[in-house]
Amino acid sequence: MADPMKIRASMAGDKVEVKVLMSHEMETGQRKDSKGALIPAWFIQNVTATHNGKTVLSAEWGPAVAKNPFLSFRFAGGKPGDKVAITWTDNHGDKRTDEATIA
Amino acid sequence: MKNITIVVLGIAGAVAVGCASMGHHDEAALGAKALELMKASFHEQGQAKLDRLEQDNVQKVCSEYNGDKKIPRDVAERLEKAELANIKYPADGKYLGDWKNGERIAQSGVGMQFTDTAGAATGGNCYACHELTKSELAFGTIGPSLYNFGKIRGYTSEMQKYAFGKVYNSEAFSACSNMPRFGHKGILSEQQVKDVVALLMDPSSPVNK
Amino acid sequence: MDGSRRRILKGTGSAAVLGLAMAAGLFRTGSAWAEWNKAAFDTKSLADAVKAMGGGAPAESKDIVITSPDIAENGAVVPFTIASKVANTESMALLVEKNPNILAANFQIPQGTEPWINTRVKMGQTSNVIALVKTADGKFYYASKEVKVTLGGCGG
Amino acid sequence: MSRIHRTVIAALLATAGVALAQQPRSAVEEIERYRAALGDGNPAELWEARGEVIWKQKRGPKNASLEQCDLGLGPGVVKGAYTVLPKYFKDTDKVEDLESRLVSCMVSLQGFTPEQAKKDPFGGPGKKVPMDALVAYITSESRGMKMNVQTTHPKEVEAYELGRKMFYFRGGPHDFACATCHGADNLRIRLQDLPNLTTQADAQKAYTAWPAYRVSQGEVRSFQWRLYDCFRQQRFPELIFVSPASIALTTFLAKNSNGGTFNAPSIKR
Repeated sequence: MADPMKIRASMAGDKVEVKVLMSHEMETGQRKDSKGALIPAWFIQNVTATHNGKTVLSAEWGPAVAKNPFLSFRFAGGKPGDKVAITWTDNHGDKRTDEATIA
Repeated sequence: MKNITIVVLGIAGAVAVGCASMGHHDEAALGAKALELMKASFHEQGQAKLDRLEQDNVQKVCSEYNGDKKIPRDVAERLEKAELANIKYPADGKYLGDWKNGERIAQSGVGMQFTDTAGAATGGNCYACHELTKSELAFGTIGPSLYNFGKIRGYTSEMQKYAFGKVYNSEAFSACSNMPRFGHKGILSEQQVKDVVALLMDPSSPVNK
Repeated sequence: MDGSRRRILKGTGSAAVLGLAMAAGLFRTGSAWAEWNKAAFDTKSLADAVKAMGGGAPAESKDIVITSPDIAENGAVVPFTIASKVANTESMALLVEKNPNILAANFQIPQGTEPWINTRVKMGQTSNVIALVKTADGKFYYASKEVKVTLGGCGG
Repeated sequence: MSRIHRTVIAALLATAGVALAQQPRSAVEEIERYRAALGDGNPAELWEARGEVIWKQKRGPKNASLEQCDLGLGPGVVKGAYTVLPKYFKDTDKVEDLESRLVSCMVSLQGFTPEQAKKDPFGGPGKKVPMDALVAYITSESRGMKMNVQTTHPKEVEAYELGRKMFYFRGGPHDFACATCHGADNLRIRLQDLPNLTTQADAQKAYTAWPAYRVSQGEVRSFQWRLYDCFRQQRFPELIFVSPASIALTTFLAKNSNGGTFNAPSIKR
């Protein structure tokens, strides 16, 4: 199973700023191993962020997103103590959801 | 309790004066111990065998003179003379190869690491330490700028020979130089050294533009 | 990050959690979850990418700002912030012109979320980078900047 | 690989053209901006989190956690421990750095054999190892604290002095020593600045920035790895993980950084 994300959610003025680090190889499918064989693509394709159940961001990613991806965004309507949940799905169908409380 | 404190202070005091109080004998003993420790702490991998820890004369002498401890003039002269004697100048008397090859050798840092393929073409990695041409801005500063090397010094055969010797065995001209002995240690072939000399000395080389 | 503020949902692949996520309205529509525009991610040019996203010719806009260093020390990780002041921005994409496939990422920006994204992408070489904005009425706008890629270090 | 990179640098700097030629430091300034932009959101945090879990996890034949491991400030004290390492430990009668101390604790507390504990020193693509994560977690608990390595025990004195000798030891086909690149001020290889590890200011700056997340490798690299890869580039044979020489050299470098504020895991190219 994939490692947990690191999610930081805090108030930035009247908005909530979310910063997420995800643990993922983000293998492009273009690299070769030491024996010259192509390493198959393995990357996060979809990311969804929700605040109190409402989607505040959704993304489609290609393999060009950097390894161990970082993502930051801001949304309105949140307050300290609210929950922000992030879910990613990769091209193998693996999923991971983690949650943070807005500070 | 008091006694213990004094003992500890005694040791700390010895450390504080450390280098200064240590005579040649202490440094030599320490060096021998360090070598023993290193031999137990590395293992051979690929082309890098443990004999790479066996120091030759230059390596031994130059490991001792470091920091503020400058090499005495007589020691330096003896070392330079011995190294000069082992330079093999080209039998055909020609020092200039192809500067374009020389540029490739100057750019490449490949070779001799345990992750490199043994016997594959090696580079000189000149740009890692020297400025050479104006088109390459990613140059290091461990060595002096060699831009306009031939233009400044003159395109004479004596200067060609000097450049060949310097690349072949830098220690023959400047004891304990940081520069590898590319020819003497077999890092570059005679032809490759000639190519690098051409990069420095050929009037059409970008080094001299 | 303060560990106590973070709660980790274990066993996220399980049906129970999936059900929970669905109940929480994580899925906008039945299959929206798995939506991934393969056609767009296969394209090699801005024009083709926009076409695959269902748009016409994009217009250059000064209301889109790309913030990044002009030189990246390593192409494996290049940080970008993209921001849009284009009215009714609905989605924002990041494209790297000289990558094998041009589209790197596309973000849907719902009402209430700032059209502002900070993320990191790979760049195979020095290239133009494009931020592409789609508005609610289906129009496309873009801005671009060049980022140079180096790799320092000892060499060899 | 590196030849391609060289070409890339050459090509881009050539295309960067006249502006760069007139102001060569502007490239360096842009690279500073690049590093600053990566500072917020260091993937090393993922290793730190994983390391904390592994530290508390019951593992090995004795099914025990590492929580009672004495890292130098007493059993179980993680906060600030990295600032006093390497250090002499009575139970092993050795000077140990963080990595070798973790090996000792895996053996004594968890019942692993030394071979098992040392088996996977460094991670790689698709290969996560406990050691990297533990190192990331423990070092992160010294962030913001001052380096304070002591050489009071005779074995600490000896390790420091042997490390100093090794630092100046020239060998291999290229005659390189650590000091070749790290023994004078304001040097660089290509565009990469080289710290002068014989001066306090540079030693502090360099030592307190390891371990680091290397973006070129997508991995957190420990100080043991830093030495391992330096010796590879020195054209030496392969440095053995937590070998006595590696610990002696670390003692020399760590003590030279005393007084510097520890600020790692960091993020580097």
